[in-house]
Order: sequence, then structure tokens, then C-alpha cells
Amino acid sequence: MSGTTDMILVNKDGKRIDGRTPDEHRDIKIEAGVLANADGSAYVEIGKNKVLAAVYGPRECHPRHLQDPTKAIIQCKYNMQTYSVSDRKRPGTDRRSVEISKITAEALEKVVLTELYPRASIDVYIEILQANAGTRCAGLTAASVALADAGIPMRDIVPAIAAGKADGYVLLDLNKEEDNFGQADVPMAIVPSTNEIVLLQMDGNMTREEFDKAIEMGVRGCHDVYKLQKEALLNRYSDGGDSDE
Amino acid sequence: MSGTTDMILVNKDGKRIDGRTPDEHRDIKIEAGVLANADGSAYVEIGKNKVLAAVYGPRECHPRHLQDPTKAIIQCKYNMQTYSVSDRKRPGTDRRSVEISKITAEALEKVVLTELYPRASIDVYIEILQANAGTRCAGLTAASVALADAGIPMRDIVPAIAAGKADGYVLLDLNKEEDNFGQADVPMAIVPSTNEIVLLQMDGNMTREEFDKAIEMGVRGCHDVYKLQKEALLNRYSDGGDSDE
Amino acid sequence: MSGTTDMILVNKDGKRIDGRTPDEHRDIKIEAGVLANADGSAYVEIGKNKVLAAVYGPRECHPRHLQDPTKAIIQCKYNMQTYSVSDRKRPGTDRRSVEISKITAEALEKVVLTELYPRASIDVYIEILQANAGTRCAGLTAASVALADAGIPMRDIVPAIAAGKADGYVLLDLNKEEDNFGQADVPMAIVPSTNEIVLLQMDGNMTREEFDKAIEMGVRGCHDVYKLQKEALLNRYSDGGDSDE
Amino acid sequence: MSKKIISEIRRDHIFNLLKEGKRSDGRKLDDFREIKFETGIIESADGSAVVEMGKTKVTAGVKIIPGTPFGDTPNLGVLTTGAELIPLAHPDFESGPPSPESIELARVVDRGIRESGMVDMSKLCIKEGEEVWMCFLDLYAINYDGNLFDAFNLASVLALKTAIIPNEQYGKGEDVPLPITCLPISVTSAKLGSSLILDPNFDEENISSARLTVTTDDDGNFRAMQKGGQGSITLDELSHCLDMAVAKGEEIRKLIG
Amino acid sequence: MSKKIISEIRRDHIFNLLKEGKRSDGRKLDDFREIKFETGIIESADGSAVVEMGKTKVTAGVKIIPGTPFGDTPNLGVLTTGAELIPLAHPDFESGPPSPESIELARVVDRGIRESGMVDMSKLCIKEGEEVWMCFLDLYAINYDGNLFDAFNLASVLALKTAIIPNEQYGKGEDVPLPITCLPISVTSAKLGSSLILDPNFDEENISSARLTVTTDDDGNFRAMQKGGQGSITLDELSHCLDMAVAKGEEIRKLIG
Amino acid sequence: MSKKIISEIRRDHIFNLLKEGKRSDGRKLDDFREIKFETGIIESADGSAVVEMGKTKVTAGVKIIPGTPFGDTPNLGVLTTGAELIPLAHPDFESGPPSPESIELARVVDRGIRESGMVDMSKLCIKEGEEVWMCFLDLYAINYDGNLFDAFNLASVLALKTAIIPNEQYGKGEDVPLPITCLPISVTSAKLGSSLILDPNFDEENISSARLTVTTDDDGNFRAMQKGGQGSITLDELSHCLDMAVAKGEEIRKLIG
Repeated sequence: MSGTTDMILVNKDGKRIDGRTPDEHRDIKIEAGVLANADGSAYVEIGKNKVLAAVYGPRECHPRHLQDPTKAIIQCKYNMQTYSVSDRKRPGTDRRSVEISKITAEALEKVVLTELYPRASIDVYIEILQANAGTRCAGLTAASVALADAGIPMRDIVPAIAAGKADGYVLLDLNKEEDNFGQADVPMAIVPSTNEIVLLQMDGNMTREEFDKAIEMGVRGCHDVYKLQKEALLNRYSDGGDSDE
Repeated sequence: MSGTTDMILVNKDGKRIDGRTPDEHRDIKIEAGVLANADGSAYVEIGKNKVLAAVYGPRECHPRHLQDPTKAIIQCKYNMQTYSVSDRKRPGTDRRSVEISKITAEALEKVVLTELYPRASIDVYIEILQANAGTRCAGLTAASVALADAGIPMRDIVPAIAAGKADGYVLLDLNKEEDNFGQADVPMAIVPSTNEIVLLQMDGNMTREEFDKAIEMGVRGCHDVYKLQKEALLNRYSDGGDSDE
Repeated sequence: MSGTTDMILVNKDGKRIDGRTPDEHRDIKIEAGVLANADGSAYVEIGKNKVLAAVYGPRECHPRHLQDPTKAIIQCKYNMQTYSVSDRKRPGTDRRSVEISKITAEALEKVVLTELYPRASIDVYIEILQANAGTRCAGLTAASVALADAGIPMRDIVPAIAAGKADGYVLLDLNKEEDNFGQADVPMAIVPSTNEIVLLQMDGNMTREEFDKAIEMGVRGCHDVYKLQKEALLNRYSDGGDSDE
Repeated sequence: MSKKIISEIRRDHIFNLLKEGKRSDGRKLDDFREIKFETGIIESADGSAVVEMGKTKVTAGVKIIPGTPFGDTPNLGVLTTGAELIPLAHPDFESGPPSPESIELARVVDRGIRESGMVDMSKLCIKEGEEVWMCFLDLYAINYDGNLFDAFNLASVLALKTAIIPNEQYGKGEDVPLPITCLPISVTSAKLGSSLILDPNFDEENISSARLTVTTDDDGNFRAMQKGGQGSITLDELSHCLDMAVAKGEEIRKLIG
Repeated sequence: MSKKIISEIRRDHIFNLLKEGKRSDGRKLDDFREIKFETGIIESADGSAVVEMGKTKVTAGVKIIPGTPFGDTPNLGVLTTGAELIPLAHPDFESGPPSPESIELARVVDRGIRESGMVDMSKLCIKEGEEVWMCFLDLYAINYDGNLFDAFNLASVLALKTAIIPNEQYGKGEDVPLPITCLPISVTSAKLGSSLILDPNFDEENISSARLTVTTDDDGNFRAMQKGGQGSITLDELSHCLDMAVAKGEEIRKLIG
Repeated sequence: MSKKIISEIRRDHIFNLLKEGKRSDGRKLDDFREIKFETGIIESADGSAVVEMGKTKVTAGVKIIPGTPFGDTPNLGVLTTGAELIPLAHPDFESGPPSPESIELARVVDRGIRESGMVDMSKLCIKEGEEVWMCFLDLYAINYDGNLFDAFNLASVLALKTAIIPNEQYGKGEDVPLPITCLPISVTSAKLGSSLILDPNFDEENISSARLTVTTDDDGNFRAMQKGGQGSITLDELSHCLDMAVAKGEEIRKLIG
């Protein structure tokens, strides 16, 4: 967020460097049921982000001391592949991944009927194949579809998207340049049926007015993502989704 | 110990750079019962050393394979905080900490009635907030008070102090400069009621005569520390020590 | 293998730099029962390689989740000591050691009657005291003798040796220079009674013809090693091998 | 922090009081516990502070050391933040590598400081591309009774605010204060049932469904936020949290100003 | 990969079919499953490929970065190969440090590429003794249904074959293709009872007693081999594996050529 | 080393003999077991030794490598000591990161060598502040039957005493012996009941309540000490240990001199 640049990120006509309007998200592609072994899976592209999510479970919980006798626990592992970013990432878990894994699992807890599976674990794996600003939202969006694809009972599906600020404008779904040289980033995820927020982070600099606008934009963006999530799941079932099992 | 310097550590009048006589320890402050959560705790200052100790237990022993069916085990963790020394210490356990933790636990075993708590663990945590030569003795001194504060039955309280040698003189309780540029360091701890030694290390260069003198000085120093330990515990109970539980 | 050199590794008369003919192995010394604590042990020298192997077991299998209810598992740990090579090796397990440990354990599985000891573990430790090309073969050769020395029922003893290629010649048992500057290395191990292959690796560049010749040479070399393994075990028992228990 | 157990009775008691707008320790919903602090407590650190919020007690220390800048910011100093939930502070804390909880704490505190520009990193350049000052900010929980986010944030701000660049120690002239531009203050709301409270203690934290930490700068603008917990917050609740964070942030800023 | 369980019935079925020279998925003993591949799938990588062999799916990516050469090879580039058996790919795969299986996979693939001289390392020197190109080849199992050795090898070869040295990014002139001299292809035989089959799927792999991976170069010469598994192979079986590796290697090389 | 089990009968036997001033293997209280040693056993090391004390057997090796000095000692060489209790040596030893026992062993041995000034570190400077010789001393237990402290110390002293600085290998002239000033010898007393014995074997070590390792230099002065174990030692016992350490130290020094 703290980068500075001479680059004009939003021009006089309110157009962004990739031609989008401020409240327009990047192209989004969602596909459900893309992996044969996983109980559920999804592939998501948001702009140049490419993300795979897989769900295994409900299954026996390891390590056992994490078992909850009243409900299933959701364990999430977000992982950036080494070549997904411009500087090679070292393999293995870093602090950023740990944080994202934690808040992603927490966001999913709200909608999964974990109480149906005491002592079990529902394991969510998110692999970032290519990163271009917005991977945590793309990952959560994919994970949510993968959970539904796994047939795990859910109250709703969770869509996620970021709003933010660049060149002084509040914008939806920042791309890499806007993220690097902008002034704020607000990744968020909601429960669409109630607009409750299940994931929210913010960093940068925003007035209350700007932030309110970002949230409004983000909620609308989430609903757009939600529509595409549902379409992906519909396609999955109409295509005879269990073909590769 | 192997440092060399032109600095005069003991002057013609037998005074040390901080004004002490050879057999004088630094100012010592001991306070018992300083932490709300711990079963027992103590804060110790010896010169510029600042040390916290906490005791949890007797409680269930983890990892379980360490359980002893005949008695409680004492597990000690000595930790230097990153900013306690002039060069920042990297967080996490290093080899020096492992050694000090081991000999500290062994020194405490002698006085704690571990046989009363088969299979249990008594966990001792020593945090070095500020280090200035003598942290292992300050830590053990604090741990001993914390054990008593926790109400754990003990045969006696263990005081610890170092003797040493600098500028050719045998000295009590070396400060940082004496430790860096001196010729020997002899940290020790005793059971005051019997003068038995429960911790003893030595490094440097000492004749038998010098060493005997150091031990004699150290034993006396330990008794001084012991007096302050008992006062701290008395204060704790007369102050209505359980106020912060 | 990819090294290049002006050094003549095989001269016009077909002699190698250490005076050997192409199909001649280095001096080999094998001694069984060299360690007092281990259930079985062996010391092997092949040229300048010096290798110790110890066997503990069959004993309880740790970690328990590796237990096999139908048979014992063989766990092998190959370790290069820090000063065994010209550049000091960092202590601890590296990727090469993990691979060699894995294929060594697999090679031994074929001959050990593991089915006699369900749920148990047979632990094989190989320590490389000095390395000079060929340590994995020396290690497996030693481990095999240590297993026999431990009295563990076996179908046969496994000998190992490498064939290879240098200066265009197919050679038996490459030394350090031939390994560094040669064109191929083929470590192998067999069950002597049937000539079945239980370990085989190859790297470098070989035609089918060369490779066939290398295998032929290697099989013969293995039989030579086998003879020395049996002699070592005979010596062990005729010397009253249990003297140091 | 994995297994937080609190008795049913205590839980019911807290919830019953909350229905009447009260808390078990007598506080109002938007009250913090008494805040005590002291700076300069550790002479071996270049800046340090201890903060107490009720029985929660934490320390922060800063070591400032010359080092190599990152390739993409050759003229900027470096800030590194670590948080340790040492077992001395609570029976649930364990030795070992940093837990996800401690990593989240360190990263959220770091974000508030970094994004607010509290420390003027451009003034920490010694020689562009070669040498800059590196600030190592380390946080320790000493006694844990809830709301480590705000306690760690406050201790960090106090330690940095009073920190000295040790020029003398490295033969670089006179010691000077670390260049500070503003005081980012985090205020954490916890959601218990349908109530929002500030500065949750251990028991309240354990039975809360969601958490929102909001860090504001001197102008009351937002610099960092982090929602946590397995529950959700509504848009109205979010708005209330923001209001409280601005108001209470200003109050705390005055307290330490 | 430790506990590979397959029902007795399925096991017997596979063995019964093998006695008649058939496989449970209709393949002949020396058939590979259908191979699909695509290159350039990851723009952030300097070379990338995805390979499917039946339901086994893997990706490979190469990052090419300037770095310091090893002391004993001052004028040669560096190749580093890693393989990750991520838990997304199979219920038996676990998070954590590399397993012996993943280490063996990476090392065998690496050996084939290195020993064949596929990448001309002497052309990766930027300044002798100071700077060379370092190729980081990373492999991920995406869906595991047997024969990762050959799938990883093929994906690696495809990713390297299509990789670009990013001269521009580092101000070193124009981008050029990574210098490739040949296409090392590995062919893995599995021994089930007395049958030798190619490209084993998960079930076949689980009940196989031994495995032989043979990597050949463009001339059909041998560049790397690795026997695995707790069983043995006879000299006749070895000969047959070599024949198949040469024949099938040539076929696959044509497929991707 | 955590669970050392020895039968009640064996224990009683040892204690009964001690009451008569005897030991189960016929030694007197202050006898060492037979010491055998050999140096130069590992050609790939720059110095090496194997030491046997009864059935306890250890090896030591030194590698001497040019490296960068520490900032605060720019003209001194560096000594690093590691000890490995490899599982080959005893059924109680486990693979993995160094145990507290192995760390203590390495540190006590290191202290004796370092504090005695055995190796003249000032002669290991190649170029002040830039390059010095670094001595990596690595110790391995080969067969463990008690008293690793003294066995490791003796093997270390022998390996260093016979070590060569490999000038030739690094193009720095002729090889020369490592500069040695004295021979620090450690002597370990174990306390069993009220008896003090030297060179305890495995059984004796297991039932001892305390341990004192005392390292003396050529003049019989003290250079390092370490008390271990959960018991205590009286001031009289301390005095006796010191007497024995000086006397036996001299004896051993002569043996290897």
C-alpha cells in the first residue's frame, strides 16, 4: 500500500489502467469439480489470479487433540506455489500464509453446518497457481465452491472480493498495480443471504466516507461473485459432475 | 572470560568499578507473586539484571512420555528476550538456553518434594527481560521463590549467585565488565540449610586456592540472597498476597 | 558425473590410476560384531571408504503409526559424518541421505523375514566415517552383515557394489576420481542366490551395450563382496563373537 | 489458545448481564479496563514499554540496528514485528514455534504501525541501497487476560514513540529519537450474542463470536482492520465498531500523548 | 503415501487380469494412459507445463533468477528441483516437510535432466565466478493416480523446453529461450507378480513389488535409472524394462517434440 | 537418555559393593577403565581420534576451514563444537535435533578447550577482520557405556593436538600443525549414595545422584567445571572431586602426552 508512483491509475474519464470502471470487477471464471480425488474442488480465475481449492472431509481429525466433541473443525491451508509470483517464493509456510489460512477458515465456519459432524475435520486446501492481487479473496471464493461441491451442508455460499483505493478513488477489486501503488485495500467476504461480514481486513488510509463506500462496493461485488459461484455449481451438476469419480 | 582490556576492574583500594568491595553483591530486589495467572511467580533484579519467573503446576505432564510414575518432573524453560542484550538476540531457543534450562531444573529437583506428585509436571518459566551478567543465578533465585509462592512443598529455598575473578582478585557477583574482561566465573547455588551445592559451573582460570576462596564467598553470597528470598515471601503473604487471584 | 578433466583415468594398458584392472574392485575389509550395544554391527572399508553399520531390533516400532500388523518394517538411517568428506558436511539429514536411506531399506526388505515380527521395527543405522565414492554400496554391504550378526532370519545376505564408466571404459567400483570425472555410475545390489537386483541406480551416459556390461561386471563384483561378507560372519562366530556382550 | 473452556454458569452470567447492558466486572460496554503504562523500562532496548489493561500485561521492546535495505526500497528503513505468547503468561500458551494466534497478533499490530506511517521510514536511510536502520519490535505477553491486540498495539506505539536511534553505539554521531509522525491506536470490539463490547477480558473473549480490530491515526482515519472469530458482523455492527474505534482511539491517544 | 490400502477383491481382480495379459482399465501391459499436456499456463513462471496421464495431473514451473555459481563450477548455471506432494492432490498426502517419497521423486527427475545435459548449463553463465542463471524447477502433484515419476519428468521437460531466460526483467538484454540440447524421457515399469507394466495407476502402484524408472536421451542412451520398492527384479526383467523404456521414450519424445 | 532403567537387583549389588569401597567391574573408586586411543584415523578430517574407555567408544574429528571472524574478535580464529548421540551408539539414543544432553556435552567440552586456551586462536588469523581459520570439532558417540564427558574431552584434545592447518588445500603455503598450548583434561566424578567414583559406566551413571566434571590445564589449574544431576554435593565432596580431578588429570595427560 505504501508504494508511490507517477503512474496514473484512474484517468480523467474514471477509467482504470485495465479499462475497468471503478465499480467493475475483473473477469471471473469459476469451475466446480475439477479434481478427481478431492471430495470437492473448484478452480477460480479472477483477472490473472489462478487458484485451485480442494476439500477433503468430513474425515477423522488429525492431530487428534484438535478434535471438538460438539462439531467438526475447519482446517485451511493456503499455499502460494513458488512460481506464482514475480520473485520466486520459497517453498513452505510463511507468516502471511498462516494468517490467511486462519481468517479463511474462520470465514467458512459461519456457513458450514459443522455441528453435524462432531469430532471430524473438514480440510480445505487452497493453492495459488498464479498471483496478481486478490488471492485471498479468490481462494476463499474457490474454497466455498469446493465445499458445496463436496456436498457438505452449508447455510450459504461465501463470496469474497476486495475493494480499495487508488489515485484517491474508491475502486472494486484492485489489480496488481492498483494494489502496489494505491492507498488502501479492503478484502472482504459476506454471507449473501444476510450481508453479514465473515472476513474483513483493511490496510492503507481511508476516511470513514471512503471506507463506507468501499464496503458498499464490496458487498455488491460479493453478490456478483456469488452469482458466478452458483452458476459454476449448477454447471457442475448439469454436466453430470460425478463423471470423474 | 577470554577478553582482555586495559580497564582497571579493581583499584588499589580494592574497590570495583561500580564501587563495590570484592565480597559485595550488587543491589538485589526480589518480589514474589507478581503475575496473576501463574500458580507462583517472582521478579528479581540483581544489578541491571531483570528477571521474571513463573511456575505452573503440579499439572498434567506433557509430553506424556516424560511422565515419571514415582514423582513429578520439573521442566524448566529459560528464555532471553530479544531486547535483553546489547546485540538483539534472535527469538527462539538456542544451545546456551537449553543448557541453562537443564541445570536449573536439576538444581531445583533437590529441594522440591516431587515424590508427592507422581506423573505430574512442575513447569518453571524464566524470562530474562534485561541481562547484565549473572542471569542464570538471577533466574534460579527467582524460580525458587516462584515455586514457594506456588505453595509447592519444598525442603528449602535455593539461592544462587556467582563468584569469579577479575584483575587477579576473587570477586563476588561479577558485573558485565568483570564478566567480559575477567579471568573466571563460578555460578553456584546451594541448599542453605546444609550448604550442599546444587548448581556449579566454572570457566576461566583459577588455582585451587582461588577457587576455594570463590566457593567460600559464593556460599556466603547465597546466604545473603536467601535472606532476601525469605523476606520477599514474607512480604507476599503479609501483603495479602492472594489479592490478585 | 558431469565433471571433465585432462586426467587419464585408464591408461593404454587398461590400468586405472590406482593400478586396478577395469573389473577389479578396491581392497575390501569387512568385520562383523564391532559394537557392544547394537544387536548386530559391522565395519566395512572399501578403498578409502570407512563405514559402520548397526542394527537394533526387532523392537517396538516408533513412531507407532508406521507399525505394520503383518510384518516388521525396516527403518534405515544413512548418515555422513561431518568430517567424512573434503568439504565439511553440515550435521543433520539432507535430501541425499533421505534418498539413500529409503533405497537401502527397500533393498534389505527382500531378504529379511520381516513377516516373523509383526508390528516390530528393525532399525538399521549406517554411519559414513570417511567417504571416497561408493558409500551407499559400502553402507548396504555393512548393513547386511550387521543384520546377520544380529541373528535376524534372512533369506540371503545382500552385497552391493557400483559399476561405472570412465575414459570410455566400463569399470568396476569407481574410486573418487573416476566418479568425479567419469561418465557414468551404476550402484547396485543383488540377492546372490538368484542374482535378483534389489538396488539399482544409474546416472551419466551409457549405451545399452555398455550398461549390459556394467551390470555383468557388477553382478560378478557383488559375488566377490558376498564372499567377504560370509567370511566376516564366519570369523565373528569362530572368534567367539559374543565376547563383548 | 486452542481449548478455551469456561463454565456454563459463568457464560450464562456474562450473557445475562449483557442483556441489561452490563459487564461482569462492572464496566460499560464501551469501557476499557484501567490502562497503566510505563516506558523506558528496559535499558538494553532502544525503546521499551510495559502496558497493563486490567490483568492483561504485555511488554514491547525495540532494537534498532544498521542493516541492508530491501532491494525494492533502497532508501527506506525496515520494521519487523514479532509477538510471543510465552507460557509464563497463561496456562494455555505453549513453548515452540509461533502459533497462528501470535502470528496474527504480530501482523495486525505491524500493519497498523506500517500503514499509518507512524515511523518515518524515509528518515531511517543511512546510505541508500547499502545501509538503513532496521527496527526490530518484539512483543511479549506477560499475563494474558484478554485483548492482546490492543495491549500489544499500545505497548508498541509507546516503545517506538520513546525509542532512540543508537547513532553513538555505531559511531554515527549523536543519538536521536526515532522519527515519529503519528500515534496509531487500535480498538478491538468483541461480539457476544448481539452485544458489542470493547476491550474484552479473557472470559468475554472466549465466548465472543467475532472480533473486529480497528486502527485509526491522529485524524481518526482508518489505517488497519482485522475481523477475527468464527462469527459474523452485520453492516450496522460494523458501523458501530468504527464509531467506537474513532472515539476510544482518540481517548487513548490523549492518555499517552 | 505410507498406508496404501486396496481391497483384496480389487487386488485379486488386477492380478487375475494380468495373468491374461490385461489391465483393469483395458490397457495393454506396455500402454501409457492418454497423455495430455499444455505449456505456458503460468505467466508468472519463466516456463510452465501441466501434464495429465489419465487422472494423474501435475504441474511444473521454472523460475530463472540471477545468482552466485558454486565455487567448483564458476561458469555453470544452477538447477534446483523440488517436488511437492500437496494434500490437495490425494487424501494420503500431508502438509509439512518433504517426505522421503517427494525427495526421491525430485532427485530422480533432477538426475535425468542433469545427466542428460538437457539444459546447456555452460550457456547460463553471466559473469564467470560471479553471476549465473539459477533455474528453480518446482513440481506439484495436483491429482495423484499413480506414476508421478513419469508425469513429473514430462512436465519438467516441457516447462524447461518452453522456458525463457528473463534477460529483460534484469536489464540484461532481450529474452531468449533456455538453451535445450535434448529431451530426456523417463519410463517407469512396475512389477506386479511376474508381470511388468508401464505407467502404473494408483491401484497398480500399490500392489506392485518393485519399480524401475529409466530415463533415456534423444539417442536412446541411458541417462538415469532408479529401482524402487521392496521387491526385486531379475536380470531378464531388467532387460525387458530397458527395451520398453527406449521404445516408449521415443514415442513420448515424438509426442511432445 | 531420558528413561534409564536398571534392575533393582543390579542397583543393590552396585551399592552394596560401594559400601565396601568396591565397584562391580573390580575397579577402585578412583580408577578409570582402560583407556585406548588412536589418532589420524580419518584421512578426510584435518585431525581425528578415536577413544575407548572400557566399552564407551567415541570419535572426534576436526575440519579447519577459512571463514569470516566474529565482529568483536577480528583477529581470532573460531572454534565450534558439536556432539552427536547417534542411535547407532545406544538403544536410548534417537535421531533428530540435538538433545539437551548432547548440547550440554558439547558445551562442557568446548568450555574446557576454549577456557584453557588449548588452541592459540590468535595464530589462526589469516587476514584481520576478513579471514580466519575456523575449527569445526565434531564428536560422535559410537558405543555408549557411560562417561561421555571425559571420553569426548579426551578425543577432542587428541584430535586437535594432531590436527593440521590445511594451508596447501587453500593455496596458503605449507601445512602446519594447529598451534596447541596445553592439554585440558576433564575428570568426571559421579556420586552414588555417599560414594564418589570416577569414570562411571552406564549402570553407575544411571543410579548416580550427581555428577561433577572438572577440567584442569597442564598446571593443574581449573579451567571448566559442570555439576549435573538432580542431587547435590557437599563442600567436602567438592574438595575430594577437585583433588581427584587434578591427580587423575595429570595421569591422563601423561598417557596421551
